[in-house]
Amino acid sequence: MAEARPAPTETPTAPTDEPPLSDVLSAYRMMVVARVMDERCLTLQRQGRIGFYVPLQGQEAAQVACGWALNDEDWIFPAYREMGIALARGIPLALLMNQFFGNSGDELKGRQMPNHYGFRRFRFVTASSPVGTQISHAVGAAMAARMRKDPIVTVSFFGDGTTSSNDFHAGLNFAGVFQAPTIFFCQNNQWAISLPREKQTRSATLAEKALAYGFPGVVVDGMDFRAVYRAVAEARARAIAGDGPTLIEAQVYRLGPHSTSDDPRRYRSDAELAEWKEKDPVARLKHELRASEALTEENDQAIWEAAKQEVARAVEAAEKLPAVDPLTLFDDVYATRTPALERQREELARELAGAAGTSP
Amino acid sequence: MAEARPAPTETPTAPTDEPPLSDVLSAYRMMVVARVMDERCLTLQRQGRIGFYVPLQGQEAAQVACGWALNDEDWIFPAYREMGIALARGIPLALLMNQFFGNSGDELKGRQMPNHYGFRRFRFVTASSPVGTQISHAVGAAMAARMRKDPIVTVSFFGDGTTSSNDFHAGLNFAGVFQAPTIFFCQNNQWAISLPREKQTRSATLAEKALAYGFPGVVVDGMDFRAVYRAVAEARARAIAGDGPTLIEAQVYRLGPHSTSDDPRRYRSDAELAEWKEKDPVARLKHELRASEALTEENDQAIWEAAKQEVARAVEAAEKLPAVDPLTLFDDVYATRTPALERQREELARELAGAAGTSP
Amino acid sequence: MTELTLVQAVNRGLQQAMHDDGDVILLGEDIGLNGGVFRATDGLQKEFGAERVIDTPLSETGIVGTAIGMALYGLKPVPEIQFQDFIYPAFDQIVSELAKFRYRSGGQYPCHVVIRAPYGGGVKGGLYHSQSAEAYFAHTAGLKVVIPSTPADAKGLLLSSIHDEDPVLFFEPKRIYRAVSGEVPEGDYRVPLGEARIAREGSDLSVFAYGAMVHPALQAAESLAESGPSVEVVDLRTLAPLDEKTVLASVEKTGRAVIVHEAPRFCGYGAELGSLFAEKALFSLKAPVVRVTGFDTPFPYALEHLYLPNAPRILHAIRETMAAG
Amino acid sequence: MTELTLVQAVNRGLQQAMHDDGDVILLGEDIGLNGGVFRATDGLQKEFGAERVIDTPLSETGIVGTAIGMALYGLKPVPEIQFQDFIYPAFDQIVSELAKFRYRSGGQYPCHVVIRAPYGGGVKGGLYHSQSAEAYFAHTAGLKVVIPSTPADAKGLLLSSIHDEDPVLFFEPKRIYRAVSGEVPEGDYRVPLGEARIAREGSDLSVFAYGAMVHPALQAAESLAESGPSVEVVDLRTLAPLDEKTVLASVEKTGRAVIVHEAPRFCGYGAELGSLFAEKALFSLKAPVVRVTGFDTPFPYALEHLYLPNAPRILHAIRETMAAG
Ligand SMILES: Cc1ncc(C[n+]2csc(CCOP(=O)(O)OP(=O)(O)O)c2C)c(N)n1
Ligand SMILES: Cc1ncc(C[n+]2csc(CCOP(=O)(O)OP(=O)(O)O)c2C)c(N)n1
Ligand SMILES: [Mg+2]
Ligand SMILES: [Mg+2]
Repeated sequence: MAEARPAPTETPTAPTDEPPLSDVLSAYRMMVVARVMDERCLTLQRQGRIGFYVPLQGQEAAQVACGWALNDEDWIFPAYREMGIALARGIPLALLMNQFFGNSGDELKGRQMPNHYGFRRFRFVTASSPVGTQISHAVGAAMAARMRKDPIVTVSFFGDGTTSSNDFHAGLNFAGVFQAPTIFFCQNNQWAISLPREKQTRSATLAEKALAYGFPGVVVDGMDFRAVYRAVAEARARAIAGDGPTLIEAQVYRLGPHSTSDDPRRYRSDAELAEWKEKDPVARLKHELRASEALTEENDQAIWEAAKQEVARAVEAAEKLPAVDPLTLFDDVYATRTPALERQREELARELAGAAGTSP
Repeated sequence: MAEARPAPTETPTAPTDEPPLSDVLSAYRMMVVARVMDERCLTLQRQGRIGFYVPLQGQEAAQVACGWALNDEDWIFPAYREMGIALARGIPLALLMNQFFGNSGDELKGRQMPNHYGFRRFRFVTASSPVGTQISHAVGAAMAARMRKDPIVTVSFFGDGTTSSNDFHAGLNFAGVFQAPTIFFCQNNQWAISLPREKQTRSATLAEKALAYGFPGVVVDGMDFRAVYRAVAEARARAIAGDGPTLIEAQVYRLGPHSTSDDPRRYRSDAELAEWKEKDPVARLKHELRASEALTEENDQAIWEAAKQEVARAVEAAEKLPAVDPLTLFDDVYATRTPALERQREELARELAGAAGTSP
Repeated sequence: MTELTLVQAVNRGLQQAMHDDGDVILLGEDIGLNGGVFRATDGLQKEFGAERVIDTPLSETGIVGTAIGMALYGLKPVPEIQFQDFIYPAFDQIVSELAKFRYRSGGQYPCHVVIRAPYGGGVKGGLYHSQSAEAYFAHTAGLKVVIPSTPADAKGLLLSSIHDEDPVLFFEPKRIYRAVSGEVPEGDYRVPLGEARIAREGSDLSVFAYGAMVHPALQAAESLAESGPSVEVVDLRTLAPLDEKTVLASVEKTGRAVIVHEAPRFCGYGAELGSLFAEKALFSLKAPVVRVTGFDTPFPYALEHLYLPNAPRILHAIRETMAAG
Repeated sequence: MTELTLVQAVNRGLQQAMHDDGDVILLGEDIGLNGGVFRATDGLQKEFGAERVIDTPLSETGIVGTAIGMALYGLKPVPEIQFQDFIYPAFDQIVSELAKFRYRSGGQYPCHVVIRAPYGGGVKGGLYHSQSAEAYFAHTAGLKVVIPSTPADAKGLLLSSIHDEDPVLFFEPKRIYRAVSGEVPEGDYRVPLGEARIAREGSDLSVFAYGAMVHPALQAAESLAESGPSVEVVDLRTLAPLDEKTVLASVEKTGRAVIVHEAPRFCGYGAELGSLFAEKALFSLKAPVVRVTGFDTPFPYALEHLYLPNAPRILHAIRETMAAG
């Protein structure tokens, strides 16, 4: 009879990589774009120009660093709060903005709420809303990639709350058993809507949940760009070497509301928010770059200005695009429309042509 | 950044209780009854007299000891392989046998396959087949009991394979968060049908999965009656004291087939079986009782003889009972039959009375 | 009587039940301090404490599983699923356990849980905040399925559900949570389960609807009040067990049926009604039955307004049906 | 041609697909060394290796979730669910993810997974080894649902499913896994999806059935061959998308319909057929539609023989329908 206890936290092994300084500067630029996008989209939603929005403020460093440490061929399985990753993959702002507007330029054909995008050519899988489901997808894709001998990893993104989901359990267990080349990137932003981290689960850290599945779990300061980069690079190297999966818990904070439908003042204190605002990852990286003299105050202002203009252009372009074609409603349910869908489509076409139609 | 690792297994704290010797002798008697029942039921199934059977050989000590360490007011949430617990709760053989036959004496009204029984007055909840679902029920019942200030615990029973289920994850997580007075009693019998334990999950032990939920997990030799008794008594004391749940992994072995539908020779070796047969928990307890002179060879023979007679009587009685009343088919879907069920019932009644009926 | 919105009526129903019966407890995601994402449980944790209004971890499996355990022990849990679209992780617990506990135990273990969930479209929620999943549950023997369309019914049916002995899936039309308001009786007001409501009497054609769809059905019927045929609107209220008597009486009277729901048509709840008419009212039918429903696609986002049935479509179906015989 | 049982035909279908296409992989509980609890995958791990015939941990969520991931990457996974009754832990993955991936991504991510599961009663399996859950999936836009009734169709429909582009739920009538055998073509034999089969021609009445129920339907029809009405038996084979054309043509020809399935009646698959007739063939109907189905209860154990539709009940329904008009 033996009682298992978590081991005391350990200092990590030496980093496998350090990002070059020029890279860090580009990453900083990207974090600024994410921040500007975020502010702008919150405004667009308030103005009723887009229907909904999920901000990522506080999580920019974690996401961009993670994206930075990955290879373009790696597959991303995001949740709905992953604009930092999207930008790090090189997904153009225009594509994101069109998705937010659900217009005719939206590659998802206006099928989903804002933030639930995905772009196959960027190996960025289309997100859904039910939390956690992407986790086991990433495991399956990793197993498939290994079967095909593709030297890539898959990465799933999810929050602290999502560690309670069925797919967290199933996905991590399968990954352990099959030693899938995958990384579980958990952004612990301390809240799942109104539920604080400590009421989500009683484990001391989320990372230690990996023990239950027989592979390493690491905690990393998610406000620290370089620390996240190292953790991801190391996990990626392990996976590629055939040494299996890693769970990374990036400790961050959701500085904004859960979404534009949420009012965080109902459940958390201003003091807590203020405390975490001190750790703003964008400000922190700026400070580091300034300290190392890689960035001047003028450069920084130029970076912000450029970001604002880029975002403004994307909004303007998106607003000019026409609405999505109504008859696309019936596409992509199946590879080809069934006879019933053809009929329903004709019915709608008739209705739109003037005559009111019965549905199906 | 810190990597969490399982702590080395520890020697347990001192036992809170030791069962008195007379108790151990009664427990031994019960284990013999379970063994005899098991053999007899396997035969009944081969002869086509009952439809199906799930044997428990190899798990008798773990179950009876667990039952022994509990209070009669505690609630049991069994899986389908728990006859040892059923006997330890004082459930009469006749009730079990009637359930196996699905006859008019079956308190479940012939609704379920053999082994999926339950008896409210024994606080032994009716089992289902989908694995794991009982785990979160036990957690909810424990929370309810605490609300009512009833000084009891609930215990869920499940196998090694079931640690992969959704409800294992949800149930243990809720129990940790709400500090539910419950015990998770996992009988690791090394196999989930044809899947060996090491392919079920990559964690070193199943017990250490408790860490992921912030409460203790203990490994115990499930072939050792006294060790199991101590582990359960300790877990029960913790729960009653308000110190929350415990996961107990009792390491046992499934000496028989998974069920009467299974042929274990397809997936495991005779050598492995032979090795574990050496550790037969019934033989082991007999040996201990003989060594301590609590049992003589004649007493032992009398115990086996009595068990055989008791089982034979139960079979005989069950076979004499008439079949279950066909019209009970429509009861207990709801508290009262709906109009549609009334109609369907009348239809069946007419059909049984001679005229063929259409169903619904 | 007080004038309340539908979501307020739900809130008052819960409050009443908790006040009258200490065994009633609520559990779910964000229902405590936050009062639920739609505020259906607003103020209840403050009033009844965190032991009876429980914020749970993010697991519908766990929410329903623990609720079942509580019910087995004798409490009356009323779990909330934040959106009906997120009920699927609990599907096994609902279909395998909740629905079958009483039956499989030979009546020893009733299992009375009332699962509340907002359902349906009209809030620009896209695929995962708009679904109408009632047919899955209506097809599951052992469950009752209830959907109110007015504030008074929301309170009255909810209280009846909580005081029922069987498991109830109580689906709330989120689209009209605030868009519809009306007089709601005070106190322990109950509307019996299993009884449809004639929302509007008529003699030429019957429209069958439930939840949010009752309102466009009424609109369509009203728009014909002067000139057109006389349209009856039947609000089903309890989908399972169905009030066959009221439904059949209506179609036998009018001889024409239009069925409305938001869910996709194929194998949707409307199929049961149409089939019932073909079985038990065939010779009363003067015209083919018509279903006005969501399309056989997942629920869209940008084109939601084209997906959902509305008064013009119902009107069109009424006219077609009148013309057909 | 070889004489095979239905389960052997499934096995040969899988073998053929794996042989012809290296992207086809199997995963599930006990499917490897053990060959599946019904031996549907017998010998396949030996032939194709443990990387392509994968024994998984006990989690249907994980089985379907990882299969979806594999499909997104480009493989053609064919997961097995040991009994259809255990598909519910995967319900969220099936309904929220598998069914909607192509749609929600605007066509970027097709997600082609074929989920195999034995379904139905007749094996004394009680509540949890006997269910017929087809209606849940048929109601879910984005999924195809296929159920064979003969060994040749089992192989031919399975191969078509595996080479289709959409997700398919392939349900196998376990009751006739061994009870039915027949000639099965060798090689890459395919039976197209979406086409019902006239299992027996007739002119007075149409019986609609699928899976194991096709056989008692045929028996009932045959028993009337000499004296009684001429009965057509339509084997649906693909439940979704339904072959409306064949089904409507049959009922328009005969004017009478009896629908048979094992699942409970209420909101079962038969409801869609009955409703379809009330909508699109009303004026052809000479008699009320009758459904011969399981009762509206959970599936029983000791009384299973009374629960399941059988030839005498179908015969009775045929006679009643003939008498009614
Ligand atoms: C299965 C499911 N249940 C409930 C929800 C509603 N919901 C959306 S986000 C969320 C909280 C998620 O928290 P976390 O995983 O920490 O991610 P975060 O939003 O903090 O990034 C909840 C409960 C959902 N999307 N899916
Ligand atoms: C959800 C679900 N999936 C599959 C099955 C089929 N099945 C029955 S028992 C079993 C193995 C269970 O193994 P374990 O938990 O170790 O318990 P044991 O049978 O060894 O006591 C499986 C896969 C099931 N009952 N439920
Ligand atoms: Mg969070
Ligand atoms: Mg086991």
